[in-house]
Amino acid sequence: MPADSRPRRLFRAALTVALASLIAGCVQNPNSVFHNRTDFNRDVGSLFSLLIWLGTIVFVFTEVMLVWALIKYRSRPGSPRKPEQTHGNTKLEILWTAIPAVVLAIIAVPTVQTIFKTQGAARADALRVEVVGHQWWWEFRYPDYGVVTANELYLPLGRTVNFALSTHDVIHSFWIPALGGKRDLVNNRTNHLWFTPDSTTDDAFNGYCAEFCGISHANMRFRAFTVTPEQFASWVAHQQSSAVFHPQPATPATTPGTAGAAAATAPRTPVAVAPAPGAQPVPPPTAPVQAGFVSFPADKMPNHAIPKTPIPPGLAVDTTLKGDPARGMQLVSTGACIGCHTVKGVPSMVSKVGPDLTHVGSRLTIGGGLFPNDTRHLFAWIKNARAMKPGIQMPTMGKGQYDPIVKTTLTVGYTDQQIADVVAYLQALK
Amino acid sequence: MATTAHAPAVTHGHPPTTTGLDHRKIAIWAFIGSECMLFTSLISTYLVYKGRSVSGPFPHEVCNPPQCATTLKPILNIPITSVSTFVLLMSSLAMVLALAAVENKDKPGWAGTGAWGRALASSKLWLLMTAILGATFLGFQAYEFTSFVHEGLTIRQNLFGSSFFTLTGFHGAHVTVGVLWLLTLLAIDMRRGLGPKDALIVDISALYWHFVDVVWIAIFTLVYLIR
Amino acid sequence: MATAATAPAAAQKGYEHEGGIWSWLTTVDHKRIGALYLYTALLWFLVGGLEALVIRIQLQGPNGRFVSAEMYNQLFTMHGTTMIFLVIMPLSAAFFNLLIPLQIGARDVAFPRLNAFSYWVYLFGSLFMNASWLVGAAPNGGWFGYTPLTSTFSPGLNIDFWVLGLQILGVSSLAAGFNFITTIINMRAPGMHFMRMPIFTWMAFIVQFLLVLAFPVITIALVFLQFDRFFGTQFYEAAAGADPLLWQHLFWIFGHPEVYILILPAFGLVSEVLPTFSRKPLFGYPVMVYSGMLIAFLGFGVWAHHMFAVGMGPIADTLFAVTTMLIGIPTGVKIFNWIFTMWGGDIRFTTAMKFAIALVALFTIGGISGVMHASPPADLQQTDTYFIVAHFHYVLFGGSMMGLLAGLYYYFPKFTGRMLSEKIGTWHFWLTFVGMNLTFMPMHWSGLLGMPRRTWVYDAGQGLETLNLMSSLGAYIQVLAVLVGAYNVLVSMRRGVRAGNDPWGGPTLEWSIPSPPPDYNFAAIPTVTSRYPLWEHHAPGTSDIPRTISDQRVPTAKELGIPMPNPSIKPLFVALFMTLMFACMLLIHLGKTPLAIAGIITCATLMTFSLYSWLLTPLEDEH
Amino acid sequence: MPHDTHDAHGASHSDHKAMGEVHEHPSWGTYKWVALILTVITVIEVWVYYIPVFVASRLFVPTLLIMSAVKFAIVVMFYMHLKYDHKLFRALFTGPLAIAIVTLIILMFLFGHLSIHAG
Ligand code: HEA
Ligand code: HEA
Ligand code: CUA
Ligand SMILES: [Cu+2]
Repeated sequence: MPADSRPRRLFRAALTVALASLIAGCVQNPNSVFHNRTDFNRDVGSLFSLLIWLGTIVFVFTEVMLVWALIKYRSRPGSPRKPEQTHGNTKLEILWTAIPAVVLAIIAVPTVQTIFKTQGAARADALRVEVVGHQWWWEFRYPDYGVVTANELYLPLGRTVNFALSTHDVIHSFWIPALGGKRDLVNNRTNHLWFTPDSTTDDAFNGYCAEFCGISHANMRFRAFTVTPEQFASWVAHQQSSAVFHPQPATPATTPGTAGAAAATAPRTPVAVAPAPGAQPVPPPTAPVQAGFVSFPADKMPNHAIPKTPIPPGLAVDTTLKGDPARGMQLVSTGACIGCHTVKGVPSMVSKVGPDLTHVGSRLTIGGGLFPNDTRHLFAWIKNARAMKPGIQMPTMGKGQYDPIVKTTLTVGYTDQQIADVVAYLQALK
Repeated sequence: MATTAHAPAVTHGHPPTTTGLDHRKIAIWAFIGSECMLFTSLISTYLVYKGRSVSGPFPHEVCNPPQCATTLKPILNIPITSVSTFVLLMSSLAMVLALAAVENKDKPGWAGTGAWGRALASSKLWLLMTAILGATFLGFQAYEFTSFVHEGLTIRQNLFGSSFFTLTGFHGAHVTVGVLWLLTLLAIDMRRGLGPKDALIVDISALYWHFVDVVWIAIFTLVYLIR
Repeated sequence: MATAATAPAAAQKGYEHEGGIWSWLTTVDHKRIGALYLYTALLWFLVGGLEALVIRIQLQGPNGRFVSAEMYNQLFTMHGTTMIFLVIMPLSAAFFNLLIPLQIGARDVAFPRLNAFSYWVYLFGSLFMNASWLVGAAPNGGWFGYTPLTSTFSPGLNIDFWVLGLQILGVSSLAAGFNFITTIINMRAPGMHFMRMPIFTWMAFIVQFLLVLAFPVITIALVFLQFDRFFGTQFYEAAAGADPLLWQHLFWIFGHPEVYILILPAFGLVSEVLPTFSRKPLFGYPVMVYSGMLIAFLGFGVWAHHMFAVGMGPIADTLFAVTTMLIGIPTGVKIFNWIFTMWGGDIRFTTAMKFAIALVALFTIGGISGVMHASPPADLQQTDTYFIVAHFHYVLFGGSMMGLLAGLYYYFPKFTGRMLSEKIGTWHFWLTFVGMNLTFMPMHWSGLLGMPRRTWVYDAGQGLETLNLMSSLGAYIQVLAVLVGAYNVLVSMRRGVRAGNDPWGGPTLEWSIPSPPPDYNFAAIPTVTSRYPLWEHHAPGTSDIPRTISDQRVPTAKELGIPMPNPSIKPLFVALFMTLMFACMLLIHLGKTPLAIAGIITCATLMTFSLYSWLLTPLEDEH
Repeated sequence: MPHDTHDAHGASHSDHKAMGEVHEHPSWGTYKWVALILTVITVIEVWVYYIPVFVASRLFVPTLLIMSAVKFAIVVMFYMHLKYDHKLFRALFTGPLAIAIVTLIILMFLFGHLSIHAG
């Protein structure tokens, strides 16, 4: 039956080509594991290409032999009804025990070398970052600087970063495909992972939770930003400062979208990806204390780093409302928010249950990297976070909203205007 | 076909087993092999968690305030457990004697004719003895468990409590099944008498019983004696 | 020389099983139990496949909203659990049941009633597990249920169903394991020493040891989890100092042998199919046997390769990497021996043969990606991504499933007395083959391009759209394939061509007796003098036995004076009460502890009672 | 033990030669010695437990393990008459036991209760 072999042959050929072009093709991809931007990924990458090449050779060899046998020895009219009854061949069998053994040895040696290299101690001068996993967001602490932030990681270019990974609740796994990883965050253990972003420019990378950790496991993402050491220093200084908003008369804000160098220094309004018609970003009422680099410039965010999760249908967002940050601050610092969040400088806001909000306005994403940090999404988030991200602790706040966890419709809660106030305040927390 | 030609006779009755052994005996040994893995998992867990409990009581260590609310003594009672270990070992002796008595039922006087000889030849006596010793062991275990609970060690108390009670509880459950099994055999013995043709079923229960005993030998050392 | 002695060879027409539901409920006949396993497992395959289908619909495009996140988690958990515990294992069990006694020339298994018990436990356990859908609380912790997510952090009934369900199913596998070990050791026909045993029986034999040694470990791990959930023990309670890696180690000490439990029966089936349709004996039989043993043995020493990301340290990583790679060697030997079985043969591409060849081709792919995972630094970039999903579907679908489908086409005539249609079978094969590859091949890329597994959604613009669309299209093709296959089974069961004793010209004893075999299998127990007794009489792959059906009746056991075990309902009752006993535990979490205790005690009493009544009833009448 | 089911086809069972024989079980004489040894070892075990110097020494754990292994072995060999029984049973028991022990030891290493010290 020749019909049997042709598709198989085509299939095989396609596979070979595909496999061979794997590395080349994959590097184009934003989250590919084949990016050579850290020492870690270079080590893994060279091991990986060895694996892929040897794997491809073994694959092609085996399948060619198989298909060859199928074609050559297919039953044809006149072929013997009783072919020669061979029972085995010791020499051949030794051969195909030995060859795979050799192939495996070729794999094993660099494997072991790389194990010991990548798991050795990190350089003493490495930047220490403590990663704490929470259902379903990331807490990042820079113990050397006293900085605590969430879901956005800033890494200085060229400096080794040594992560100390631990978890607050269940097991998570820390993974930035294009930079390195992954390592699990395991209870009662502190795991380590280090790499040096030495071959990249300032850029934004997607990070994921890679161990199933409950209902919103898929929604536990983060961003890593590689920035110059100077920018990093500036960012750290800014993060160390207390909340920058104090209820004072509003000062005129810079217009959003200031491009170029200005964007890096001036306060910045995050760019909404697809703003609702008529959406007006609320101008930040105060200027940040820290001049200079305070966050990765939004307009340099590559497309793949901008989250595109849709807002659930039926969650109405009114971005035309103009919020008053002072009123917002009142609401936040006396309302339910104090149960979970910290805002440095606001005495009532010291809880560590949720992400630290001190500089939330300077972040580019919210909700565990799930949504862009713009008015529309922030509004929706405050109104009904549980509808936007299943299973989370952050309660539904909007009056009349349906809370999918408690399974009731709220009769009390924030009005749209109040939500706009809260949003204005949060956005002011640059 | 060659053989259809001279139409072989139908094989009547049960064909002999390949090895000449009884199915049940092979099955019980396979079962015992499997039980090795079961108890290994339990023992491993106990050992893995040794020294990891964050609060007392502890097996061998004294715990003083402030680690513990009050001073806690080491909780394992070695003298008592040594006695119960001895009891279980002796039950194994009784068990082999029960099997010997059943196997030799058809040879009156095989063990001698004196009172001791007659006693040795009584399968009922040794089955009962084994069951009683097993039950005694269980009694000791019940005592141990209750006194631990009084001293504040429950299965919920700490990792030691959880892994200790589960391990020894599983062993105790095996002893319980063994005692029921022995009593069943005893009942059969009373009703119709066990003879050499029943040696196999007694042998099987004996293998189970001894296995439960060797598990305890391991537990006694690994849990009670080694600190 | 084989004594393939039966009543006149082609006489099966008059032979009918006694019918009626009751006869099925009480059956202790290994062939009927095998058929029950087969059909039940095929039904669960539809369910597990349906779950996969919904997964694929959800993932067809970015940010899908076809199902909710919670539903998605239940779906993949139940899909994995169903496919492994309710489909592949019982399908293998179906073949163990049907084939082991026939291949070794026995009249039944060693413990026929225990065999029935195994099936009933499986059936009730699978129903229990899936009853969770009805109360809207299907398990949602992934098929390996890592703690503490499944202990402290999952308050609902979901994980309870999973824990208890797996406990129940474990009993079934263990009971079957002891039964088949005994059967194979002790019921081989005269002359069939171990090195003459058919290769499927060999692989089945090895698998039984894996079962009885691996299942106790997960049983204990589950007991801990069950105690934590129901009685407040602390085994997995991080706050009490517990180490969640304990669960992972115990699970994978079971879990890796488990994957060989899933593949070796398929290897065995393929090793039967390839020789018949190549008209050549299996190449290197002894090496095939030893490699099977070696795979199984090494399989106990590689478990932590599922845990390279947990931070075990370089020494442990090295140890487990090396042992894992070693397994590639005996497996490779198998692959090459299969190819050389065909080499120089006279290959007939029947449907069974096509599926068997597909196993050789596709398992190799999965095996090679397995070796890639075995390198820990590289695995850090692979683990918990779709690259792993690709690996295990290639070995599980491309390996186990393909092998079992080969076995289905090859042995269906033996089960039912009728042939599956080759024409529909060809469609079934090609749709499966194309659909399968289209589904799982792109997953290699989605994984390496950064798609974590077990994610309800992926975002747009990550370069994953096309790949996922391909996977989903592949799944839709597989739906067609499954429908075609199901149609084939349903139609052929009634209207298929009647099979003679030996429709394919097979070499081993099972082909010497009528299809379906009479309840006593062999009128005279054959004496075996070689590995391929039937091929001493006819050229390999041909059959001397006419396919025509004579009207001659196959005599009954009674007429022949062969003692047969009595049917018994007791195994079913014991299984039922045992399942109910476990089910009663759920009441504890519904706040009805006294009721639960009462229920458990009642069921335990009834179970013990039924068990005694079973054990004290002789298997057969006095004769 | 009755072995009325002797292999009728012994000739063809080359790998089962000498199987299925009736094995002499040990007798009361052996049993009582075994019991005595078990008791004595148990007494020694408990005794050394109460010698603080010994407990503190590096020999304590190995000694206890060896004593326990000896007890284990003689119960299995004599009371479970594995020494006298079919070699099949030996395989059925020692194989799983070996896997179990190796698994336990690996677990001890993995959880840091045992470690390899260079030199
Ligand atoms: C049928 C089941 C089955 C089988 C047979 C295998 C076989 C193998 N598996 Fe797989 N595996 C699974 C089912 C299976 N696996 C499942 C279900 C998971 C995921 C569990 C989960 O996380 O949900 C998994 C996960 C898994 C992992 C963990 C990955 C991770 O989570 O990070 C690893 C790591 O080493 C691995 C390795 C292997 C290896 C080396 C083999 C080897 O046995 C393969 C050997 C075969 C070959 C190598 C091919 C043939 C050989 C030749 C042609 C010779 C020449 C070859 C060479 C020289 C390389 N598997
Ligand atoms: C042998 C085992 C086996 C088999 C055969 C399959 C078969 C399939 N599997 Fe897999 N799968 C697993 C074992 C298996 N799987 C395991 C162990 C996991 C891991 C789970 C976990 O992470 O915990 C997994 C996970 C898994 C995932 C990853 C989910 C995730 O990580 O988020 C996906 C995604 O596409 C997937 C898809 C499929 C598909 C499309 C098929 C197809 O081949 C299915 C084809 C079948 C059909 C399409 C059925 C057709 C149905 C009908 C015709 C219905 C008609 C019936 C009625 C009306 C009753 N599976
Ligand atoms: Cu956190 Cu998945
Ligand atoms: Cu594995």
